Amino acid sequence: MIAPNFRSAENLAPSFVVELSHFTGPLDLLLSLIRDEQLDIYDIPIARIAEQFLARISTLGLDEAADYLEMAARLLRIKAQMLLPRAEGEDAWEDPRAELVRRLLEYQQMREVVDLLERRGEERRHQFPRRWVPQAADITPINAPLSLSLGELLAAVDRVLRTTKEPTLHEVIPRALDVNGAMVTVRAVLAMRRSARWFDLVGRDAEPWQILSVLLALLEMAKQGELRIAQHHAFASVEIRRDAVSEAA
Amino acid sequence: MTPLAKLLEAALFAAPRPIAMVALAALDVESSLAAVAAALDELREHYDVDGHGVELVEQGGGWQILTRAEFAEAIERAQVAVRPQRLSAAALETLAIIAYRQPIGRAEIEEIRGVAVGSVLKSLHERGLIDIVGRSEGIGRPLLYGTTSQFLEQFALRHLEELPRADELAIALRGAGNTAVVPE
Amino acid sequence: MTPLAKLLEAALFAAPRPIAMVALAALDVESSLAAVAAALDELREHYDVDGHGVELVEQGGGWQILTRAEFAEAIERAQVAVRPQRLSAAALETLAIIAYRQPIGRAEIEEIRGVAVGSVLKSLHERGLIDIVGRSEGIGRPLLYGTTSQFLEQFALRHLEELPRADELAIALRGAGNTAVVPE
Repeated sequence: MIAPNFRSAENLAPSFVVELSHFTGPLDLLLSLIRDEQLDIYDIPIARIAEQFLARISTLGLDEAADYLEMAARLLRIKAQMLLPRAEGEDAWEDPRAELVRRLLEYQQMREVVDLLERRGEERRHQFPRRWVPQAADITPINAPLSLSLGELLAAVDRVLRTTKEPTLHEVIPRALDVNGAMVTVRAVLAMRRSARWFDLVGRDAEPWQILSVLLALLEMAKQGELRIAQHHAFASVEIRRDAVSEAA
Repeated sequence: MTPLAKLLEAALFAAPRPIAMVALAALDVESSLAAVAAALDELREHYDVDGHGVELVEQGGGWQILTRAEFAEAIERAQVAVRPQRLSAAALETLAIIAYRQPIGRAEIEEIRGVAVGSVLKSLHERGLIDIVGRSEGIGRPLLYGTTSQFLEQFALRHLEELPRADELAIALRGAGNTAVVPE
Repeated sequence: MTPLAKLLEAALFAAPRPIAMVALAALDVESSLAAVAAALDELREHYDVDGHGVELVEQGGGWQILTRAEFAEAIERAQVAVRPQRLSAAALETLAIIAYRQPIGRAEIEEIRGVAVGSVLKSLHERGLIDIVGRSEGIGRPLLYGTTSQFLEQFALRHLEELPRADELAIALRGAGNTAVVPE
């Protein structure tokens, strides 16, 4: 079973599929596991919880998200530390889980504030302020204090960067396109299969120059009648076929 | 209504954001702060007793007239005004941490939340809910963030002290397992 | 007031512009145009008889609640008295460019911003945020601008190197994934 999110259980789809946004982070997921299992946060069975954490992030497809992996590694490290023989004199022993417990408690406290903010914010969303406001006269005494924060200045920098086409702002790594090479690849794929899709030709982690090369190759080959490009409906993946005519020829 | 209450009403109707007490007092140099407070009470009572579509509230560091919640749906349905978008859970978490720990740097927020918060900070900043309030003295002198008056306004808070103190927050975590988590 | 009059008051308060009669009627499907007209009369009379700081007026093809003219002057005076100076977006952007690119000439700023910046430069100079720091070696030896010590004071910075660096800005203002580069 998927743990209901603390906040929006009613939004949960009944299916096993859970969006990444369902948990706000590894601590959220960890707390949800602890609650599901009705565990005492001060005495977490770390081996079991580490195992469940790993299983869950793999189910949720979060096992490539750095934040979750870091937590998984942390849990495994604590698990290993728990297995170390304790030194003589128990009082010298520090529970390897202590730091995790502290963080969970802190996170927990913050979630309480989130609940409060969410409640109040939702109430406030039901009240509208005045929208029509008379045009204020633009006369401000020059000796009035200047209201200007660092945040405003930085926001202005951001606006400038976003709206400017400043050639010196971009670092261009020259990389020649390889259209001929891409044409060879496309021909090779179409020699084996009658049709292919875009991602058969371009790896999902392709560099921009590779993508451009394949694109130009396809356009060139289509122009020369070597292949046909079709998209059967909007946003469908593009189908690339050997051209029947050139094939017959 | 008294002339001062009328003047305050006129001013509050002309402002999209809360007006601070001192600014309200500046409307009429003859009136004391006490007189302004009394006139605000008069206005609030008038709205409540007479049955108006709006009410007077104190929040966000000042006074503001808002429509009553019961009319929100009709107003939105008729597309007279739109409600602001809800914040994501990630944004709320980040905001909660900043509200309690301000001034606070990015690294410290990430330590508490356990995830990167760069883009969330940007969107909170764009919505005017947080601002950069300075730089830490620490290594690299990181930027420090704090909440704004708009934050108070959007969450109907009069001031930050209205949030429960850290020690007032229930840490109902010790003991029985099923009390370990936030109440639903 | 009747429930319909209250609803109309709330909607008129929250609306950014005058609302036409038909749009007002859309607020409550149960109510006829005649009922809406009666409720508007009720609201107008309430404002007039009870002595309010606002009034209901029909203008610009619709209905609107406006501050009574007799209070407008006092409100404006008070607003001016407490209003802190704010820089316009154009001034802020120009200041940002000068801060990160100084010393910089007017032509270069205009090239980046795509508009003339003469008057903006003048007002930034009047406010003491920028100053002329030299002349370029280029044709016509144009004036070069830079920020002042008052600029640093405004942001509580000790020296210019404390302005966020390019990589910090990327983190503070953009999503972690973006890699915007601030001009050196």
